[in-house]
Amino acid sequence: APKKDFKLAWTIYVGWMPWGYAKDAGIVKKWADKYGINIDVVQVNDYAESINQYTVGGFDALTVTNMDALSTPAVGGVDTSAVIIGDFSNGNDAVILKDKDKLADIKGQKVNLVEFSVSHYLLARALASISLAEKDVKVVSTSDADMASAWKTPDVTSVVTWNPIVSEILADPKAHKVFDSSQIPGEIMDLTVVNTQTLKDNPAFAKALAGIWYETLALMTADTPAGKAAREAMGKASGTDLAGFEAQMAATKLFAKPAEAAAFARSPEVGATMDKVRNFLFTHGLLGNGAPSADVVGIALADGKVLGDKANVKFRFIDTYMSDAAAGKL
Amino acid sequence: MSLISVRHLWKEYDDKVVLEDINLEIEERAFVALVGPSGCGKTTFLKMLLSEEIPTRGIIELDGKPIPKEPGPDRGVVYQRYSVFPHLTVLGNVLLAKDLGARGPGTRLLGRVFGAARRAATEKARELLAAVGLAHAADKYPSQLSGGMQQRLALAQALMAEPRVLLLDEPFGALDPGIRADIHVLMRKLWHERALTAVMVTHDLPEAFGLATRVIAFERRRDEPSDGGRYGARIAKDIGIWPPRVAGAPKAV
Amino acid sequence: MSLISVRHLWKEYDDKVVLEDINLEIEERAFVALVGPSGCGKTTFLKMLLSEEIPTRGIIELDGKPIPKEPGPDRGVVYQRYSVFPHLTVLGNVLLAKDLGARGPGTRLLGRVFGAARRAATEKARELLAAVGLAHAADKYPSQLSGGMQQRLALAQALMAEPRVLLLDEPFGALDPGIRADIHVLMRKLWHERALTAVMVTHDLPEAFGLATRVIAFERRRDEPSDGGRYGARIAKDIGIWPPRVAGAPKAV
Amino acid sequence: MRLVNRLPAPGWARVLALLPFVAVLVLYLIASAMRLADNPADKLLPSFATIGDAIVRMAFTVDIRTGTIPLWSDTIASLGRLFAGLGIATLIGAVLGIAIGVLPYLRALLGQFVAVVSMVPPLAILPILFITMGLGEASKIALIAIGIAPLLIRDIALRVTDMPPQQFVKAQTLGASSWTLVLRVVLPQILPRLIDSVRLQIGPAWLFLISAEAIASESGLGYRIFLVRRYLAMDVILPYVAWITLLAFVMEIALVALQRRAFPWFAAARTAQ
Amino acid sequence: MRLVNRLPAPGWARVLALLPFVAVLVLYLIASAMRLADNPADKLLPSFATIGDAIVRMAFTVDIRTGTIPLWSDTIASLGRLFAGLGIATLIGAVLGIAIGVLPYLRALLGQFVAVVSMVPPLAILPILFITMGLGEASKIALIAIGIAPLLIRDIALRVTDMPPQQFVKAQTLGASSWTLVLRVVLPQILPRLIDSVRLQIGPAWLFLISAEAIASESGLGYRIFLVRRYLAMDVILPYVAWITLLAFVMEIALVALQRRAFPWFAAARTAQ
Ligand SMILES: Nc1ncnc2c1ncn2[C@@H]1O[C@H](COP(=O)(O)OP(=O)(O)OP(=O)(O)O)[C@@H](O)[C@H]1O
Ligand SMILES: Nc1ncnc2c1ncn2[C@@H]1O[C@H](COP(=O)(O)OP(=O)(O)OP(=O)(O)O)[C@@H](O)[C@H]1O
Ligand SMILES: [Mg+2]
Ligand SMILES: [Mg+2]
Repeated sequence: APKKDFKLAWTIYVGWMPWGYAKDAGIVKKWADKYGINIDVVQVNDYAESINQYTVGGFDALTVTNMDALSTPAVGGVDTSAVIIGDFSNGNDAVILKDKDKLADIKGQKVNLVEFSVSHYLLARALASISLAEKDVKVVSTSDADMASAWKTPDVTSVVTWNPIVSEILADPKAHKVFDSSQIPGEIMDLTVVNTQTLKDNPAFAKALAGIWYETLALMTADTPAGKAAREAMGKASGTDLAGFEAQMAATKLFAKPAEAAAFARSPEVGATMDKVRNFLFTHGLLGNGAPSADVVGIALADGKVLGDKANVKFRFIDTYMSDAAAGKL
Repeated sequence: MSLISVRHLWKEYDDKVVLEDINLEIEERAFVALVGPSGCGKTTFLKMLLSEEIPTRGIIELDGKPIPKEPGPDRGVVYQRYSVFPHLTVLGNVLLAKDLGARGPGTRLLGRVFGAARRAATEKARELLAAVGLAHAADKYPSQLSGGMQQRLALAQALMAEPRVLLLDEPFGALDPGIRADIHVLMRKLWHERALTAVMVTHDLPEAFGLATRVIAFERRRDEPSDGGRYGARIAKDIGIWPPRVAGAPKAV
Repeated sequence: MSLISVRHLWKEYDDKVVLEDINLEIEERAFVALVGPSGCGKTTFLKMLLSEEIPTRGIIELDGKPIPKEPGPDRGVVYQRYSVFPHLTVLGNVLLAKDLGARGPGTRLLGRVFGAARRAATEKARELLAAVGLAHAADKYPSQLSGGMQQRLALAQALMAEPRVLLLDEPFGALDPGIRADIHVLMRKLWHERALTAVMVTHDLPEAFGLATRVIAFERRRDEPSDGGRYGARIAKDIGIWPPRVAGAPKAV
Repeated sequence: MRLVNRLPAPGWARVLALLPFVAVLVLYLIASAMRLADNPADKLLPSFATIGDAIVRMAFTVDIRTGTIPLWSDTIASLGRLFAGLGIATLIGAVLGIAIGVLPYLRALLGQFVAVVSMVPPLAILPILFITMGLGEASKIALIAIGIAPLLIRDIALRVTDMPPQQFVKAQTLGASSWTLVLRVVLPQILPRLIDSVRLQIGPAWLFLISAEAIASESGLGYRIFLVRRYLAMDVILPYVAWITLLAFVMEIALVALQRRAFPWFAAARTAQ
Repeated sequence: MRLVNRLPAPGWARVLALLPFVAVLVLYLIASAMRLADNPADKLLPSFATIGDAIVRMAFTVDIRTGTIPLWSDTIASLGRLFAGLGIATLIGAVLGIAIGVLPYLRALLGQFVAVVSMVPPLAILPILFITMGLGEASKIALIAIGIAPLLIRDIALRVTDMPPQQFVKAQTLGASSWTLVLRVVLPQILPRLIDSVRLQIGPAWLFLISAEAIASESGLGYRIFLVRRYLAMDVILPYVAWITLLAFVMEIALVALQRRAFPWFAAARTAQ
């Protein structure tokens, strides 16, 4: 149903920091006023909790990766549309070994990572690249908040994690990055998604989101004192400083221009990636109890094609609002 | 007509008979001392007079009517311990009888009398404290009093509620002999001065004979372990003190 | 030479004088009763004899030597409460004196005698229990005993350690009069039969005169609130019982 | 009759005791049915059928990847850690608590320190724990022990100093040394009280266990709950929570029974005081 | 002399009490120096200078982004939640605990239920809580209240039923109704005991607060610790932990003082029993 008040949940991660900055800088209010709505931008510390809250209806929009959007809201019957593809990880996620510098050395090791997260997916892709399988290593579930201290313990010899923890760990001379997301470009996407029903009833909400996003991105990528100040504020808010934040940005392929993002959304790579992702989820039992195949949940792509069950589409890539932003129609 | 009449009273716990066919008439202004060996059911009997326990069979009447089903201000009690409230001062303990017993709507909601009623109650409480010799200790807490002073306080508190019957369960059992003698004098004085009917359980025969108008002894007819509790206690003796003590005629003080 | 001699003993707490210049000689096999008003320092005096408290000034000698700095098996004690251990059976409580007091290396490590020593100790303990009339209750816990039985047990336990001096602090203060009379008989018998020197605090004058060979009264010379504790108690009376009671000559039993 | 004097009949009392449990179930069923009508794939309040499926999957089906039944292997892993942690804490609590309670010098030395340490939030110092103990079982057990031991020490020390001083003097007049005094008089009287104290710490122990398992683990009840929380599998979380509650409740009952059996004198002695 | 009889002199006792604190500091300094010699950029055990810098940054420097001093705004946010949660739990504990203790019908109805509920690990039901209460202040306060209230209810109910039954009868013979009995006899005697119970729950309350702030918050002591944990910023974490410990310790001392002031009769009545 049409409504006036909307809530977006975001978590601290380099690709999503613009939301917090946009709120503080008044950009959110500016665009919300323009469309005559209210947007509450809420920071949630715990990423998994933010997804759960969105899934049960506590939020209308969410920052999430492509994989988690499929595994939780979509599988949970909440039809979800990716209105903004903010970036893809281009080195931000990495497999790190201690005292070893070849990926092949990972065989037989215990690997600490957040189980069933994009790190897990990255590990699967890394292993596949050297023709190993998951059974060749032993996965130990470890909370992201404690990964940095876990690394310092002698019995942890390999981890898969994301930034800023990656740079934290790589500061240790014993740490060697042996695989990272730049080797699977475009597969780990950082999205801003909206509940499809809400979107249908209130397209203005998505327009406002796109407006906010691209104004903020233009600001933060600009090589101006204002841009630097924005980056510094975001760095501080995520617990680091300007240099740390810029290092993280360097490992992220930000789509600063809406046209770029829209083009990426329409590209066939998205379909290929989502096929890998859904098969990964299916083999780990994350597509629902007793799912007969990876086809149970349908994924609609921006070009209209559907992966899986056409009658049960719960996850949609759309380029509408990114294209609108590119065309200046917001 | 007697004030309390007990007819064919039995009390059993599970299949253990404690009291067996007790019959008893207690006149107004009597002072009955209840004696008997430990465990014979004296406390149990008092509890039934207090409506703390329910008789298994038989009838207890107060003033010709069946006694109420629960304790009330018509019957006061003094125990050997735990009779006074540790969180209230001496004066507060005595005032409590008015705070709880008065019948105004505000009082029933807040459990406290106010204004003129409070001043009147305080005056009466101070009189009572003077009567039991605690005037100087009005602002102390019970834990600051000796055992004898605590029992005097319990007496004053019970009397403040002006009960028709005062029940006492070994009220002076924990006191030292010297203090006990003092409090006996007080007890006699109070009984003479106030419209009181008293039933007192005691282990101490001199105390019983020294205070009461009538001494009643409970005893189990047969009390061998092989009985397995099939026989309860009955009234074994019922002795009127001679020469009779008469309430309000304080010859004996 | 006397067994205990107390010379110019003072005890002060902060600036409050409790005992003032106490001088006392106690012969072997004496039975001293200590009486006096509440708070005059009787317990404090006993605590010093027990080395639980240290005198502020003055000397206490046992057998001509200064008393040890801490309690030991040479001096036994029975309190009004808390004398027996709730976690041990009656027999266990009495045996404990041997378990703790025996001197073998294993015993000192485990606090328990074994084998033949244990059998001998058990036999002696049962004799003592029989002497205090608790033979039938050997396997009960103290909480299952009445107050009088607990005090008998405390006596048996203290005697098991064969102390030279037995100190008693109102040991029968909490008992009912009837039970008290029984235990007085027992006390007299034990004192006659065993090599005991006893010092007993009591509130009860008949008890003091009924049991002791000598009654000592403490009293504060001046005891007005305005003194502010500047004066302590002294020995006000020291009465030998006449005709003298002699230990081991049980005429009076 | 006054409300305070009204007693329910024994049979009726049993019915009353069941009522709130039934009420919770009914409330759940209604709320669940409402959400499922809205969205049949709703994950928050799954139907009993879905929960039943999850129970069969977790408690009665061998997981092909690990070759074990998840619920049982989780339970064994968690209980092992819990008992180890509680056991170590109990041992430390008894030994140090008694020592502090009995020895004035040790009390002066450690009394204040333990009081302050017992206020340190253990979860906040986890990183230090990891570095010193590693990420394995040791650190999980240590978290439980560190979280609980200071409270047990304080509690036991307090209970020792609460013992009647007469008992200490009495034991010495029977010939006790400091050691035999502790062994024969203090320890046996403290043990049943120790059970009470440990009982109160069962809840916190589970809390620390779950937190530790959430941080780094390969098995355990807390591990599973936090793992499946990532995709909101309430059909697994709810039975796991119920199971933990049941386990904790059984532990509590077992400790009460142990206390009554092993220390028959205790209940009477406590009320006698 | 036996060890149990040896008392330290008062002055010496104060020195002894300081010793363990000094020992911890010295140990830290040594360990820190060793690690820093190995790797000057080590973050686990920062030097005192580094910690001092962090303290200046967090406690005495206004953050330009938010315009507040982080330590103070965190402390105010956390204490607000803590007091609200503890306050609600105390209220519920007192009201329900007394009601269950006093009314036999309510005891039959809720006694068992509260016992079971008090065993539910609150952290495991966090997701449900966040979903019903949202992510705002309410859910953090609720977690504290839910974690603590069942224990308080049980404790208070137990203490009410432990009151001598004579007092209940006595009050009725003075004319008390059920209501005035509670108001004038039960409540005033339970309040000082309630303070004791609440005191024991300060530790758990901080635990719940920190856990809740770690999951959903934008300020608070737990939030900050969680935020900087990813960077292993022990120079911030350690002062924060010390600060939390100090706050908890002060709360404990304040409650003890409150009990002594407000209920002068209580200490004597407790030992008199
Ligand atoms: N609630 C109860 N359930 C079962 N038996 C009880 C109960 N209350 C009392 N009894 C038993 O009833 C008998 C009488 O007890 P009561 O307390 O009335 O004796 P008493 O004469 O007051 O003894 P004492 O002089 O020791 O106070 C005792 O044998 C006691 O064990
Ligand atoms: N540890 C202490 N510190 C300060 N004053 C004390 C201490 N112990 C006892 N007193 C005081 O010493 C005085 C004597 O106390 P004590 O217990 O020896 O008296 P008592 O004669 O045994 O009295 P009662 O007959 O009541 O047992 C009392 O005024 C008491 O307040
Ligand atoms: Mg009785
Ligand atoms: Mg004394």
